[in-house]
Amino acid sequence: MFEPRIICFLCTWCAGAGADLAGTSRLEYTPNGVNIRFMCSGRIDPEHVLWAFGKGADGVLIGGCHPGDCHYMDGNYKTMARVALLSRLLDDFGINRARLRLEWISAAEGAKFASVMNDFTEKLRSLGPMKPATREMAR
Amino acid sequence: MVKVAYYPGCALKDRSSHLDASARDAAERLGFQLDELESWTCCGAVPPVSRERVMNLVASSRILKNTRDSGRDLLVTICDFCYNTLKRTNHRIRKDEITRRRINTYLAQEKPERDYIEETASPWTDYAGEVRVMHLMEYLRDVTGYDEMRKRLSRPLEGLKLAPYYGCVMLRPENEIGLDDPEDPSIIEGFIEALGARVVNYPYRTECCGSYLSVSDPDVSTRLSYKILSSAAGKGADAVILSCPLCFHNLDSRQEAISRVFPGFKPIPVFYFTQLLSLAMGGDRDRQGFSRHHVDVSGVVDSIFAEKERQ
Amino acid sequence: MSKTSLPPPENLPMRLTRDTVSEGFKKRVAELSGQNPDSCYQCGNCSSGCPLACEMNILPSRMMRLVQLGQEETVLESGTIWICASCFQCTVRCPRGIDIQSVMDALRQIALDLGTDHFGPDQVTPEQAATVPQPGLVSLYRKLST
Amino acid sequence: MKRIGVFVCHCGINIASTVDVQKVAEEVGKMPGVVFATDYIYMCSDPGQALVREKIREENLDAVIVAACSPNLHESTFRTAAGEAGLNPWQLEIANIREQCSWVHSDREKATEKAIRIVKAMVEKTRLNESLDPISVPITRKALVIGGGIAGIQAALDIADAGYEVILVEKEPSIGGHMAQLSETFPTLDCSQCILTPKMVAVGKHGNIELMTYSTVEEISGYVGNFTVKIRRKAAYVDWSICTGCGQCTEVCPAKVPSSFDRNFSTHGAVYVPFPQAVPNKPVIDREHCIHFKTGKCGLCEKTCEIGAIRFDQEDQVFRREVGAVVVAAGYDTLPLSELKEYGAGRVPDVIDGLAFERLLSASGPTNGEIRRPSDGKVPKEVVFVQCAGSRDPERHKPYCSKICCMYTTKHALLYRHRVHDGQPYIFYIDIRTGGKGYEEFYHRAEEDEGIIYLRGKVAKIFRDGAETVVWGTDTLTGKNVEIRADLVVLATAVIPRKSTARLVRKLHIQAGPNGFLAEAHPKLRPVESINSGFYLAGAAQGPKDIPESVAQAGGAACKVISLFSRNRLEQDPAVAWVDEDLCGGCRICISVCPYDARKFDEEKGIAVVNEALCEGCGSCVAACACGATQQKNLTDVQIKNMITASLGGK
Repeated sequence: MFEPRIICFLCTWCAGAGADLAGTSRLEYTPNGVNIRFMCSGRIDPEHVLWAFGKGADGVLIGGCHPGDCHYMDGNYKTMARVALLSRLLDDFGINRARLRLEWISAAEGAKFASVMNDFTEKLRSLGPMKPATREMAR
Repeated sequence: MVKVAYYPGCALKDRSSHLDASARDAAERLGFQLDELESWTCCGAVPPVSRERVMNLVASSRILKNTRDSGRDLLVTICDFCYNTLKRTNHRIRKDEITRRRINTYLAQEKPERDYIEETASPWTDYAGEVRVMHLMEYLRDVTGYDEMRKRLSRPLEGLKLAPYYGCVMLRPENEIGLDDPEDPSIIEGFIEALGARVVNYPYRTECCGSYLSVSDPDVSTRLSYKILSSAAGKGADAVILSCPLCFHNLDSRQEAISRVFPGFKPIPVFYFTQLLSLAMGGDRDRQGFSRHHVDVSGVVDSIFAEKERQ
Repeated sequence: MSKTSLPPPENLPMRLTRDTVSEGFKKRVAELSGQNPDSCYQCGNCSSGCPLACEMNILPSRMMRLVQLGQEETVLESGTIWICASCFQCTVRCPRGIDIQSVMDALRQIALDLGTDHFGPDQVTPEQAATVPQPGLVSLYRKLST
Repeated sequence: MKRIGVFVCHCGINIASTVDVQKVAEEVGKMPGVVFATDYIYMCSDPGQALVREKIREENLDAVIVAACSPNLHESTFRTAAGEAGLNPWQLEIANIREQCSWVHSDREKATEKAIRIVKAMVEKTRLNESLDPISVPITRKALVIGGGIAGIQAALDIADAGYEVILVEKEPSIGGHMAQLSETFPTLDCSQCILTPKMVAVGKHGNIELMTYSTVEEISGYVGNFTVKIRRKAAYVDWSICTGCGQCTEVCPAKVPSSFDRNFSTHGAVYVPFPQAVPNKPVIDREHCIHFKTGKCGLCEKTCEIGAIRFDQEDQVFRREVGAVVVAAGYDTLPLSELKEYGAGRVPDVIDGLAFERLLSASGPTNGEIRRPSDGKVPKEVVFVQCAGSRDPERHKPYCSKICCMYTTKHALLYRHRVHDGQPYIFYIDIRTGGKGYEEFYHRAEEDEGIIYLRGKVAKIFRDGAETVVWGTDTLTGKNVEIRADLVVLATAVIPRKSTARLVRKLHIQAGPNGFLAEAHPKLRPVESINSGFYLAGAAQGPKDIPESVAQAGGAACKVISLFSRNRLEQDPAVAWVDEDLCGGCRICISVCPYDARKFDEEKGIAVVNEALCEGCGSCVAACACGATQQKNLTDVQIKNMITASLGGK
């Protein structure tokens, strides 16, 4: 069975803390993702996402705080704007925009993080691996 | 004239057919027609809609599927039992993937054997809960609108004090029915005011009348009905109004037994909501089947007609 | 006076084993009703709100306790499951969200499967058969036929 | 090439049970630059930390990676240990292979493979890590306490007694919170006013405490040690600087306003003092109910006031204060009766809640301590107390236990018996929870000596039938239902967070848990701190608790603030942004993006510059920078790309 590779960009205060809570609550989810820890989702540069796709990722999950909760006031609003633009860019590259997923996850939503990981892995399995041509475009 | 798909259900076509007649009459006066389904079967009746035995959902699923296949997305019923069963079956089909798949495999076995290709027959697709099930009172409240209804009264029931009786299956379980708040409902209160009558508040409006126990344990039903009726009468109600044929049977036909057992009890007339609606819309008092009532209603009906003459 | 057998004592203690408290009867009730009896914390809300409780020898909350401990005989012999009128007050008010009506339903079906015959069509008087609306009869019989 | 050491922790079985720690150490050991790799049973233990120090010296390591639990737990522990061995703390990184790997996967092979990729990513990051020194920042040694209940009062007094200035902000006209509404307090039954009023007076008179009542926090900015807060004081329409608190105006005012302090059992004028022992004991004018504001007439209070303290033209005022720490003690509320439809939804007059019964019991209450029922003022002889009214009800109301009701209801029943000797209290309960010191003895006495009947069962319905209030309950111990025609019903309604707390959480950017209570940094080890540094929690705003616990928590929070203020400078995390002067084209995008205005435009050099003291290290500017001129220390774009490549198993 196709096992998609996922790169997660989680902010420390909310989504990262939510992922940790999924751990302390022993909620099982798919092992396909590796998390790169950021202080804020506002730090994530579209370039990092394209780099991930270029280097073999089948899906990128960006996790930030719910609007209004950001520890740094409005980092997540910037992320929201950047992901919206980036998704259109992915279409131009021929990369299915469903491969980039933005989720707001609070420090209390361990269960939500686990279900997002399971659901995202499932969707990527149905999408199948990325075609080498589009991966080249991302690079 | 707007046509609304209508599922009468067995009781309304037989023992309580007079209630069906009054419903059709009232609807016409309100500008829509209760268009009975061409082919329908028993709804399976409450209560054993248990999870594992998906079989007993098939009866009501077949009705829902026929409604959708005949091109209609709304189905109205006036019996609480049918409403409860149809609504819960629909809810389960929408919510539970496994139930939806198993139901449709059962229904698929009833695909008519056709040796010729029929262009008109719509393609056989699984039923996924597309139809919206509504109680007639819900339709009057949400579609026609109580204010609209109030305006079209030709014989408002001024001065009549009515005690609303909900029973059980019209409201509960609320997460699958979702008609009104089970602890503090207001749909019948709104209906009464829309008829121009006055609402009588009493605490037993959502307590059980004994339902099918009146057949196996009549005394139990007598006791329960007494509590409900004496509380309503005690609060000054002229009559009780309800929308379930079985509650109607219990609260109406039990009153002789109640009077024998509880000497202080004064019989109180019981009306089906369509009867009062039909009268208020100017319906004919002889076509409401009042003769079949155990408790004589002529006193109240006379007061309604008397009201008309004085204006 | 050499008795060969003795009547059982008035109040035998419940013989609990791993099977009674998790497998067998209790599992069957859970499957049939789709509910988890163990989520009941015995608050008693279903009993205090039940309109038929005054007619029952065992209250609904105590029935749930007996199901939790797998006491099949006591449960199936009680009149409670037949007096229950499926009015859903318990289901609506249970703070743990247990559909207690479905549990009672499942118990009736297990009793019927074991051949208990609570109320048959032969016991319906002609007058009742003529006047009681069909949903009343069907749901009563339903206790017989599934 | 940097000499890197990797330490993989078993964490007992927490990691080792699903991740093959030896294999991880072995695989990572093969990477170029990794000169030492091992696994150990408990890295965070003293021997574990000693191992790190020893290996740093032995292998003279330039960087260390500890693959263990989440960095939130022991990043500071290990960085201190590295520092002690002479390695710059910021050369040490944590790889989270527990919360985000071993605990959430069961397939051993896949979990091990993922753990290897996590640690490899960290190795790639540390290759380019710089040695950093903490940025030291001055601290404003002044604290802000939000909420004037017993928790806020205690915290303010403790901080002020330690010699630091405190601003206590309370949105009601007087401090005292819900404790001021209580009659006596369990388990010792000492009068609530007698033990609270001295503390309130102490707050009012304390030289170090600036008391701002009838005020709310409007906005807060800055960071730990350097907060700027805007406080809005609502117009009281009375000039408190000259008002002597004589109370003449409150007597002449014709308006009748239901007193929220007395749970609407009594009324006061539009100009009022909430309760006799109020601190400050000065009136405010309630604009909505004041006849002068509504019709322009009246003005009786103005005429009566000899010193002319009434100011109808007074405006709201907004004050700016600099503070170093914030204690949030916003208190609690109770579930409104209207939510409990099964118990009459607040429409049955003789069904009241616990706080209302406190007012009936209170000597300074609407009935001067006599128990009289709201409907007709009669003395109730049959009183039913209903526990868990909304609590322990995940399906329809609140899933949690509100902790204090078993005790205060037992107190209510006991005090009721002392006032109405021939009255009969019944308590419907699910479990009586008496965990505090002296609590069980108090409950035992109530049951044994005071003739209080405890009925084990939840009440299903309460309704009015004519003049009587009917309660349908059950007694699961006898297996029989219970019906009581009660004269009075007291509901122990669920403790819930105040609506204002949700707004506060938004303004302060702190976290709240699933039920709306403030989220502590760690439930067991850091209960009085928020995860956001500089914010401390005390009292029921963090979760239902009784007075002893609130006071203890307030002391704890105060102690945290005092320890923060004990240092003369604060060490700020050095992972901040910096600008490469050669690359920066002066486009100023980064300046507009920074939420902390930590970036200024240097006119001469024509480039952007970073104020390291203000930069919080969020990194938004780095992502916004078009030409990569600005980077974040130890999280540069190159490092991130290398981590991604390593995580995907590439070279």
